[in-house]
Amino acid sequence: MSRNREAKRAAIVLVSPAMLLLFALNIFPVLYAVYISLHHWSLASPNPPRFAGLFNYQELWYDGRFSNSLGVSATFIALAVLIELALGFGLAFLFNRKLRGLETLRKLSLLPVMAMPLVVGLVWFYMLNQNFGVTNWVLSLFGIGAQPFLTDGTLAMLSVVLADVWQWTPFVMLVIFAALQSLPEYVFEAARMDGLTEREIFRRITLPLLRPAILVVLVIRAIDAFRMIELVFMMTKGGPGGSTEVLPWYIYTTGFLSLDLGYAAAMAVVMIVLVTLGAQVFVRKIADPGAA
Amino acid sequence: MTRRTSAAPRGALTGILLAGSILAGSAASAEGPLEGRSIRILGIGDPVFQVMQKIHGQMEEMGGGSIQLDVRPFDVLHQQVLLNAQNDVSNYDIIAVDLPQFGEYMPYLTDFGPMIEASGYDGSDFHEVAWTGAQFGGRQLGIPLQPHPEILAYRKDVFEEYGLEPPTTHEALLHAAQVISEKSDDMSGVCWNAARGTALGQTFITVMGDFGAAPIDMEKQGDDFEMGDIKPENMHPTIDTEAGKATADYLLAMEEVSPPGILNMAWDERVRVYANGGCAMTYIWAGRSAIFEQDDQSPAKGNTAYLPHPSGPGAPPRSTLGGWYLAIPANIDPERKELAWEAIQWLSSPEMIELYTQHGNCVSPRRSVSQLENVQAACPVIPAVDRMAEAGELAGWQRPPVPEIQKIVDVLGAEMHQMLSGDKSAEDALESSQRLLDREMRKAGYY
Amino acid sequence: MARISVEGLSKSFGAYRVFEDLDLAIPKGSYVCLLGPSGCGKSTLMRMIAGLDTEHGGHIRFDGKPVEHLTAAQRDVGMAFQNYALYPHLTVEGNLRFPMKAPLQKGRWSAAQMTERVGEVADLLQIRPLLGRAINQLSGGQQQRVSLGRALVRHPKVLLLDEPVTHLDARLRYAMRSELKRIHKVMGTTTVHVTHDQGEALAMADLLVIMRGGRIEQAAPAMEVYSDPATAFVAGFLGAVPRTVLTLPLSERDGTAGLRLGGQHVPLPPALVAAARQAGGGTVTIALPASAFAVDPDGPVEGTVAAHEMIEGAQRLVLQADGQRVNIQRSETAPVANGDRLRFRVDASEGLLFDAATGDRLRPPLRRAA
Amino acid sequence: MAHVQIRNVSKIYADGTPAVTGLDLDIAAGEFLCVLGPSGCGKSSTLRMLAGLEEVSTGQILVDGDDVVGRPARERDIAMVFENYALYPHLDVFANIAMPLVARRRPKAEIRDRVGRIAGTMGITEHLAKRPGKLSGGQRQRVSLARAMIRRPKMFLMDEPLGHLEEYMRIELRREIRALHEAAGGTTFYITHDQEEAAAVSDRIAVMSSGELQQLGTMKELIERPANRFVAEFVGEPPISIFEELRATGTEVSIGDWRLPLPPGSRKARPASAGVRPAHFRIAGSDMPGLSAEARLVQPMGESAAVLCDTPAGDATVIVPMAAVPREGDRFRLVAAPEHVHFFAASGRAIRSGED
Repeated sequence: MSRNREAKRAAIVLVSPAMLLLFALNIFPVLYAVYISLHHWSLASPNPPRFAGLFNYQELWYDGRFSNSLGVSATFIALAVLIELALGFGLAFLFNRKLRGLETLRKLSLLPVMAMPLVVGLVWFYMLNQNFGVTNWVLSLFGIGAQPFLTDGTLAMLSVVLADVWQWTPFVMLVIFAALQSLPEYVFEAARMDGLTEREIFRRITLPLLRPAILVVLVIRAIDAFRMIELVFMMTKGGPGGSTEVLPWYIYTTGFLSLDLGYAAAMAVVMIVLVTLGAQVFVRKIADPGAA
Repeated sequence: MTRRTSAAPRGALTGILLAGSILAGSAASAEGPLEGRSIRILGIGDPVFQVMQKIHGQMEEMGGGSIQLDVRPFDVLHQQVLLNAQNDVSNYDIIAVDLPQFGEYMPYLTDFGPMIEASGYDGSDFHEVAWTGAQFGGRQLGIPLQPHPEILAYRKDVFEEYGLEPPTTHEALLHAAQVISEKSDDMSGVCWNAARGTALGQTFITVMGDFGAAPIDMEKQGDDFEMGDIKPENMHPTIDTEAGKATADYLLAMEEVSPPGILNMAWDERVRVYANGGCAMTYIWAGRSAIFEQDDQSPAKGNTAYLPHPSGPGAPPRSTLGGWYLAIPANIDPERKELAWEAIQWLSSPEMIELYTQHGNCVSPRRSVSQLENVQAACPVIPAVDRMAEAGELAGWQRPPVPEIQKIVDVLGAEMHQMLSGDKSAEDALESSQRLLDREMRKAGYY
Repeated sequence: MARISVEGLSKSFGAYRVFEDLDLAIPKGSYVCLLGPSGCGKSTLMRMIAGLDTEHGGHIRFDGKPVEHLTAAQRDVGMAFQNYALYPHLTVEGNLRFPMKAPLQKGRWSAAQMTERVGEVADLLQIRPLLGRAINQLSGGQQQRVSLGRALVRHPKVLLLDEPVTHLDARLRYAMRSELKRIHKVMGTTTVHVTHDQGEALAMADLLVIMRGGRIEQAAPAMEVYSDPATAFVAGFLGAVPRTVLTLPLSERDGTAGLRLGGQHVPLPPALVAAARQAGGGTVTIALPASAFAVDPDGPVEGTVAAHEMIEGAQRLVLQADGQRVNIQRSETAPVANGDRLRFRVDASEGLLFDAATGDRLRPPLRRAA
Repeated sequence: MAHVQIRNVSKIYADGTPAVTGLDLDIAAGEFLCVLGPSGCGKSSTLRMLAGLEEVSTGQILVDGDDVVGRPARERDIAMVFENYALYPHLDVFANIAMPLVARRRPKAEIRDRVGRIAGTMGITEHLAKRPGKLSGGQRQRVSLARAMIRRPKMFLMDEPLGHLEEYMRIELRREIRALHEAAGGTTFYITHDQEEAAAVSDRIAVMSSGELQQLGTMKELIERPANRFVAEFVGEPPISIFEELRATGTEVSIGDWRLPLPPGSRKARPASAGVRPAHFRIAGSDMPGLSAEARLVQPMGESAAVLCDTPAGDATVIVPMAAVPREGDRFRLVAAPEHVHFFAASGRAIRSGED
């Protein structure tokens, strides 16, 4: 019995550094962001920070640029994640066939994931650039005129989505592929014996069994896409107009260029809240597979 | 088309500016101004510091000590300087300051006055406007390193071909641009900073200067404005004004005669498109002209003439002066102050300025250097800028040295881009810029 | 070699109590089988003896010394796992050497001694030709031997075997059982063997421990457990054709005490009558061997065939009678089908009586002691 | 109910490993056929070829005269029970059982009705709303059986359905499987490695080894007239005692110090080994003719015990009633009636009288 108590004490001793670290690295910065967001705090201003209450949050309510950036972020997440999921799914099924050569192809397909997002953004910026871009040159070979990939509102959004899709589809593919590989073969055999057609097997067996993996990849990708800033930074700076100004980029310009820390922090806090809420919904779905 | 794409890799290389790099090395000898000591510099990814990175080894040998050069992108540098100012003792001996930033940094910088006096330093070799640009409240806060104006570069050969006059006014520029856009297959009229954010924001302010107006309500002083003493009541934004409207209209007019993708074009890219023959004119920070002047492949090399910013109706030509100064943080370790001063004297010495021009930095703040033959050969822009300086065509008030300057730039950069993208009318963009900035100034407590 | 005593052992997983106040004494050098249906706690008990699970109440002693504070490694126990748990990246020899290289063994074995000991164990288990092989090149039986060798190699005080022959086919299982007993005779190591195969337990155990629901139903020499079960559960658990266990009301007819089955009176032999009298509540549980029942068209009781099968020339029948299941074996192979109604005779003379409520054995009172 | 004929079927895997070689097997309509064999003997491959889960390399599989080779599983009208249950983990028990009917687009009401009935039969009604993960092994296999039984397929395939269950559960379920087979009247192909189970459920047993059929017959035939040494050794518990060193002299053969007349069939093939089942040995006094033996290990089995003995011819096992169990170390002789001594040629084939 004393062993029990000892073990518990040992556990506390062993866990506390990790908890402290967690607090220092995770919780403290968030609390600090909340603290800053409650102040008029501009590095550019000679005035010292002063308490502002919820002023910064009220401002958000009237800030058209903020609501625009929320909408842009939502569009970006929806487009990027859905396309990545669809493509990743297809690729995973393709690679799941045991065909010669596919293994190498699958490994190669992972390269984009390893690239730095900033570099990806740069590469796509130059590929789609109207003056230097290879894309328009290729199009011209087919007699298609130059397209304003980065300077037309819709095209610019699609271009950024394209770069994100290019980089992250392999990751989605990998997760789905791993999940597919770990599905028990015998369940599919049982389904064949039960008389299901291949399409029914996909709909009734494969898809539901992949659900946890799909949800996980959705959460990871959605949160990641929400935080995406590099592609916009390299490719459009949020333009044209504000059509690719995602929330993180607005936060960045506010915090790092205009140095209005209080206001940027308020936006960041809103963003943390949105991410946390969104993740909660998903986590619950994962934890309770019954809620189909 | 194919010729243009060939420039992509080079563009890509210079594009990776964001990642800061730190260079440090050991001194090869203890002879030279550094006398075996180590100097810590916080710089910017602009040509002059890029040159320093390029010839770092050579410089350490010349300096006789080690040079720790910390090169940051603009916004990171900005933040870094402000954060460093909060420290008890500065982490840097020397920092790079952009001309419009002096207003913001004023409290954090050391006055060079006493040091200049004690060492008998002679600043008269520097251009008057460059030297005095760093004077605030009777204090000399920086030593010019790379002060240069945003000017207009144009292709002499092309203008001759189409029988066009040098574009000294907006009207002339638009006309020439239109002619060239129409007559030439591959060449557009004019390249400029229309990319969203800082690039476009600064363009708006400098173009507004072409109409003799500043973005905030400063005191007039002849054709120019009083910058040394900006009071809170001067902080009212003056965007939604006649000058603002004229500016917006001019930007919209320019958009028509610009190369494709203009809405995403900024800084280096405009110069590169010009260098490749993609446009006949470009707005350019003078120092960047090395991009084509020192490139044997460029059709613009040797065929370029320089003019101050073309002016709007009823205003004299005024090119916006900007660029980088060396300054000493106020919180420097007192024991290192002398070293910092000696290093700055060395870094801004005629020999070093000359050296920079030979490696891709076409700026000379010193008359003596400007007159050197090899300097003029490598950088034809230098004598041109010198002439503008003599003619009093350079000014810094377009970007007033107030802490909120970046906010002004940011708001304009976002709003005007909406206008250029067709999302908003000029009136709406001006109105909302005015409103947002007014709110900003109130928030900051000026009025 | 060690004597193991388990005293007042209790264990819960959350709200679920595995044991409460469990006592067991394992003599030095004995071969003990823990037998019971899954969930009876046999594996948990073994893991506690091994020191793999130390969160429990009560005491475990080796040779009288408490071992609760000792880790699995410190207890000097060798264990062979059901799934072999061999190190797939090592050869057979590497697996056998591994326990001797463990930190606690440091300095005890010189390189030469290790080689010698590996050789001895390999000879004992007849796996010397396999020493250089990789684990995945071995058959199940061979892996089993290596696993056993690894458990034995450092002369542990106690050898723990978790279902050691379960995965083998009949022939190998028989060979391995004999082998295990031979090794036990040679080594004399106190051995605890967990199994759910009652044939195996019966064949191998010096001391057979029957467990159910976290309780020890009986711990005694194997044949004693078989022939003299202490509880109704044990009575119906062991044997190729397990005893039929019926809970029946007591009845009286013509002055003889008996039980009622299917409306019929089954007389009890005099030896059991006294025992039956101790039962309260008028019902009693009786366990009867298959030989107690015989299919007879004139038999008093009728039952419905619930299952039938042919094994080794004998027909085994399960009859549903009076809501209870009766196991019958007969050598004639008259065809039957489920649902057929058959009459049978009952002879209670070899019956064993148990308390209907507690399942405890009811024995005739010893007059002298009374 | 279908008559299934396996005609010269072989299965060779892509890497060249043969799994089944030239298999001929006739399964009568309504028959319960067990395949018994060690792992890797080809029994699972055979079952999977029947199911249509694996391709047939060569040969034919006729179901009521139709060659079904090449037809997908779902067109073969076969139900299967897997060793690992193969339940759909994401569906509840009801949906699991209903799946074969759902696949055939039966009306909802009919599905509800039939699932309800089969669940009642299998005693799992109370678990219908649970997921398989919440059930014990026995319950899961009941669900799996219910799923197979919910329709009347031409054939039931069962791949070690009780392999993962505990002994008492195995006994209970094997009886139910047999009862269900009788009630459903299907043809059942059942794989197991447990011979008692095979004996208990099947009509006939096919013993396979190395991809080939060794013998087909009832358990009694396998025990009493094994076709070869493999069958003799594989079937029977405790296993048959095999003696490898025989000395034949004239019309006699010696197993250790035990002299026996040579079997009549040995004119064609000389016996290379002999075997006696433990149940067929008797213990005799040491002055009697027989194999001298010393009891080494007594393994009680309840009413009797298996006694492992050392003999001059190697190990031998004898089954002795508990009352007459010798003590370890006792010496005696082992004897068996000549008809209970099985002789095998060097090829392993059994040598029998009447085969000359």
